[in-house]
Amino acid sequence: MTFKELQELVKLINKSNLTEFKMKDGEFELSIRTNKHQKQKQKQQAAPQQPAANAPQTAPIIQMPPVQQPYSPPAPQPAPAPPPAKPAAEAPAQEPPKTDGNKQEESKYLEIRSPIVGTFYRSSSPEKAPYAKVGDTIEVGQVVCIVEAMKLFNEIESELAGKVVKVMVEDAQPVEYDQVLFLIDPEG
Amino acid sequence: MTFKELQELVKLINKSNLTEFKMKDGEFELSIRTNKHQKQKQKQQAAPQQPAANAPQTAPIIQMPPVQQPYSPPAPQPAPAPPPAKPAAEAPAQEPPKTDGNKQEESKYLEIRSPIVGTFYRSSSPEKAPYAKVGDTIEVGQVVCIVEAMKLFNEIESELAGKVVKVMVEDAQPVEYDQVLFLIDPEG
Amino acid sequence: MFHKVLIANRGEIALRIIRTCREMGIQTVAVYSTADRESLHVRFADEAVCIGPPSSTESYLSVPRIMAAVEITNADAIHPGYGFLSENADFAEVCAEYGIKFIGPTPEQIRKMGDKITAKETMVKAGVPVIPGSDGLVKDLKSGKKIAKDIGYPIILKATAGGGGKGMRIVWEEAEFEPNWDRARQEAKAAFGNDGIYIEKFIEEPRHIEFQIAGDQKGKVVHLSERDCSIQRRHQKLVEECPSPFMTDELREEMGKAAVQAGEAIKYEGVGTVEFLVDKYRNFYFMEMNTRIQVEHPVTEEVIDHDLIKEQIKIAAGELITGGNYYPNAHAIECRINAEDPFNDFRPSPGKISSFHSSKGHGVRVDTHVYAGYNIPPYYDSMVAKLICRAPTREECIKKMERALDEFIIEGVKTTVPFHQRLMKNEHFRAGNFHTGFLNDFDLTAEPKK
Amino acid sequence: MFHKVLIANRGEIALRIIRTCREMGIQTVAVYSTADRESLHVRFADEAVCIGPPSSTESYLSVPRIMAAVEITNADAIHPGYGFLSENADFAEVCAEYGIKFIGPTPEQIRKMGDKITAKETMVKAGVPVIPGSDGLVKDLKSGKKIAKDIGYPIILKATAGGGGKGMRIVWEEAEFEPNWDRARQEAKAAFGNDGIYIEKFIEEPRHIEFQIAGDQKGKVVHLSERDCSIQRRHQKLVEECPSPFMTDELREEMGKAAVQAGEAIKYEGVGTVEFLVDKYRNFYFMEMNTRIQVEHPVTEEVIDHDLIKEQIKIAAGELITGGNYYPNAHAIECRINAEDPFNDFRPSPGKISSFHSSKGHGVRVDTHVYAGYNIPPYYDSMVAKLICRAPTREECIKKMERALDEFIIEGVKTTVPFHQRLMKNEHFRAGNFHTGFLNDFDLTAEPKK
Repeated sequence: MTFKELQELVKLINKSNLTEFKMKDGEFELSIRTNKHQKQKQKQQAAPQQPAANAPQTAPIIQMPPVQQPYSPPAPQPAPAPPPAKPAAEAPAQEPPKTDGNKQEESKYLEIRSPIVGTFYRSSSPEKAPYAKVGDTIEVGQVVCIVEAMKLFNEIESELAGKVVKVMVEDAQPVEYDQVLFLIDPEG
Repeated sequence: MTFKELQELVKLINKSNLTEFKMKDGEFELSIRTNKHQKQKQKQQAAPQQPAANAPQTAPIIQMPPVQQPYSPPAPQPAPAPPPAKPAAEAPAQEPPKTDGNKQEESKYLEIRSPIVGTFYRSSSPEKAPYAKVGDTIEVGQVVCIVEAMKLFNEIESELAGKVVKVMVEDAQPVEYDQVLFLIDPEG
Repeated sequence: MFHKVLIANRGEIALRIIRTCREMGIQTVAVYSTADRESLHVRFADEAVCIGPPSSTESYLSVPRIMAAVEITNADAIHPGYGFLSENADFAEVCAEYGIKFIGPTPEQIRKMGDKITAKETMVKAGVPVIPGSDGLVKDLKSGKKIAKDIGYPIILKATAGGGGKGMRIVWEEAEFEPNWDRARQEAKAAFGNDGIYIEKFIEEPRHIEFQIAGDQKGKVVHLSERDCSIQRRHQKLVEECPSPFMTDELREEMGKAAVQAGEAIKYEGVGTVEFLVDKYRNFYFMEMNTRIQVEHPVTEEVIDHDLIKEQIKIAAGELITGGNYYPNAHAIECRINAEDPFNDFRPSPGKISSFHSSKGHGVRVDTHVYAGYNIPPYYDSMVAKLICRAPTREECIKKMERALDEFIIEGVKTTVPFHQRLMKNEHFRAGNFHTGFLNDFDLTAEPKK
Repeated sequence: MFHKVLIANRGEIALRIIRTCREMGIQTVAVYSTADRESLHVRFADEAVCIGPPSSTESYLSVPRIMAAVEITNADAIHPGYGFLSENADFAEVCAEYGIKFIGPTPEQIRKMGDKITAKETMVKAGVPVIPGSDGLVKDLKSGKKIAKDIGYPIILKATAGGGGKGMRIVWEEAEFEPNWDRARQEAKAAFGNDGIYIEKFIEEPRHIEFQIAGDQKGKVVHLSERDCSIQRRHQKLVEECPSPFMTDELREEMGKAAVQAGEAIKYEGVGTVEFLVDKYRNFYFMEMNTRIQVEHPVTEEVIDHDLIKEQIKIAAGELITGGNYYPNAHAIECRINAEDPFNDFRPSPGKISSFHSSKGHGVRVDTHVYAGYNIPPYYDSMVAKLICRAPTREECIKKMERALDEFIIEGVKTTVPFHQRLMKNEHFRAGNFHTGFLNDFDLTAEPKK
């Protein structure tokens, strides 16, 4: 396995809902464990739900699915082993309707969003402590994470002050533009 | 197993509801554990199949105009001198939405409708008096008009009794199936 | 050329005809039942006349009602489409009486091909191969054996009163004739109270391959090559393509010649289709002739680059055919998208289409009368769209069809889209290795192979 | 072949590319700005990454953002579409540095054709005719007269600082040279404070006729015939067709040869377009080369029956061109449907599409990313669909286009559909009698002639 492959594998697993993944190359061993808590899975998919989806009714020719945001694992590919009853093109439409539940709960919080596309890192290196963790109070201009793109490690500074309520993205996960990274309680 | 195969396997398992998957290549070992909560699984599969149910507002691809009924003179033809901003195909769409005003006013009246397609005649010949005119009281079975089709003069008998309130079609004009010919006041 | 054409049909074919008429500068009249008020053919025609209630017999099949619509609109020709009155000789006759051009063959031609026995006799005379068989019922065992020997094994014994496979027995060699003969008669007697039996050649691995022909009013007939319609379910075509993956240049020449002979034999006027069964040895036999435009005509249009409806109208208006035969210059496949549930025995699924998006792009054509918000009425056939793809090669065409099927979105009703998606992935289909019995073995519910 | 292609574009071309990739079994990544969340290219791609806010400079034109999307999705190639970064040599260079295949020519080739002066020099060397003119600014009256005489009248005097027609004067014969020269200089001085003047041959009744070419990585170049794009409004193409109604077989040979020479001169890799001006005497002159796929490429696809995006991807993957030149075997016309109000100076009309129905049927293709309910954002270009018709002859193709335009329904925004409807009825257009100045005289508000 090349490094790039390994990298991709790691990203893939990271993006996934697997709780465990083991592998052995000599005589090949593999052991995968998935997340049992279905609820969490749904939540994770639902959270990213965009305000756009609130835009009440565009009754489109196509029922537009809430667009995949933040970046989520590719829909089932047609090329390798396509589940024919659910082609990639239709896949989004078949996702269960996402609720705005989380959104409402969290609506009193402010969001720090990613200003660029790249890979999200909570700390400057694996040994270091995260820039910001739940419970921390942050100030305007404080670095809260790094988003790496094209080998540049961009320090993301908070434009708001408050207490970190939630970290919305896992470490080393890819993020899109405008994706919510942190929830901040301005009164915290 | 190639990398691609492995990648696919990971995706597959991730999408699935397996809680555990083990494998060994040397002498091939395999162990799979499935999700115990069958209910959840069903739910997840079922929901996507009927997105329509959740979507109350499906606006049609084409906003269907009220269909031209009763039979009306042909829309502007494209052939002879087509008003290009209003081609025949779009013409109906641009008609003002027909209000049900008349309908409401006349709703206490009953309708005699044409049972066939043809040409409507109020009398058996031009010199003769009309079978039925406004103010006449008609009985069930009474001939109220003629609809001519294929040289056959079909006498149309009323299936209701009452006073003629309105004649809806001009003499010698074509009528469609189901087109309203007379309005009848059953209490008249 | 005609001034105004009334289309005595509904659905996609009515819309299809309207399109061509508009391109030819001919005015159009749509007729419709009360169930079809919101159909696109009503909207896109220059005029539309409601002719009756939903029941076909009181609307699209009612000659007086349709003729009355012709009268009040002053149409000078009628296009019957397919189905409904399209092969009704009496209707064609009424049209002639009223001085209205029926766009199609003469009543006599319709009758000649409408009756299977007459059609077969005509073909034999014209030198077109037909399925060999006994001349009517077989007298007894001995004459049966002789007939079977003359025809050549395998043969099939069929009950004259039969149907649904009952009383049908395939005999592979002479030694098996007697026991099968006895059992076929017993079965027929038991099932139908009639033990009359006739014999036919048994066609091994039959393919349904038909030839599109066109003939003008002076008796010139040409063919426009074949369509392979072997993908059928209970004799309903589901997929058609051209060229046939089973075709060879030689076979096309032979079959095309036979198809032209069939047309010439009755001085056929209009566009029509000569249907053949082709066995695994590439012997071909006349089955029947359809004296009208067919559902699957776009397959031919896409590979020869001509509009068949236009040709049909031109022929009806008296134009003569100047060219020769036409040969495919691309590959085209048509998938019929029906409102049926392929996972429930193709049960019809009428109802309201909640969302609709038709596939688009290079080499993709969708013929349909539906749209989002349209209500598929339960009164007529379940076809909601024809998805036609065209590409330089069959392989590319299949890939394009896969893409187009993935892109085709129709919600609110079940459709045969998933069936076609699986079919396109089937290795036998991809290899062009199929015959009319193919779907009997094709397990739809299984995961498709890669 | 590539494993995964990222499409660095939006709208119909992104969707167009996704379709071909799917047919080729290549995975796709769409990138999008927050204004395009609901665009179909986002929906139909296998993966989609939001890369920035609506502003193009921070999204579709941002190299770092697009490269970051490549990184997180592991795409191995980028298709730039047209516009945006498609002719950006620096972007192509960054792709190369990152080991990502840029589907298009090399940075060097882009640069060579991107700079007009270098391009013209290269063409002169390659023996491709260019518009004759002075070598830079004209010194004085005397040398101006000499240059004009050498080039041959009519000539045009242009202010080096000019634009918008100011300081431009056409001179038809030598006797008129001096007064025009004086006035041109005065005007230029007054308007731009710079009286530098250069001379060019004046092209009478110029037609914009371009040749599609394709070159492989070994330097083999072929042409795929022409497209006539003379129907323009302020240098914006509105209608394109193939064959050009002005074309002759001889001229096609000559121009095709020149186009291939142009490509060979820079060993052009990929698909590209060599644009020429053709005067009323059928002299042709190189204008510029577009080193990318063009908006109007479907016109060529329809007449040569090949998928140009597929060819483009195959070439980028290193496949070699085996065939020769391609010639049209049908007639195709494309109308660009823009969200603009043709009755109000083509003012853009962004907003929500309330209802949408695309034309369908034999020989009709619609490439579009919009649908009912789609909101046309005001940030990008106004093209909402390309309507392409194909028929055996130009006359039939125009009639088909008329029908297809009548059938095209888009409500909620103004579009150029009525413009095209009138154009199709214009007798000069129908006669093929038009040049790039045609729309200056074409009165849209007048009732069209029959």
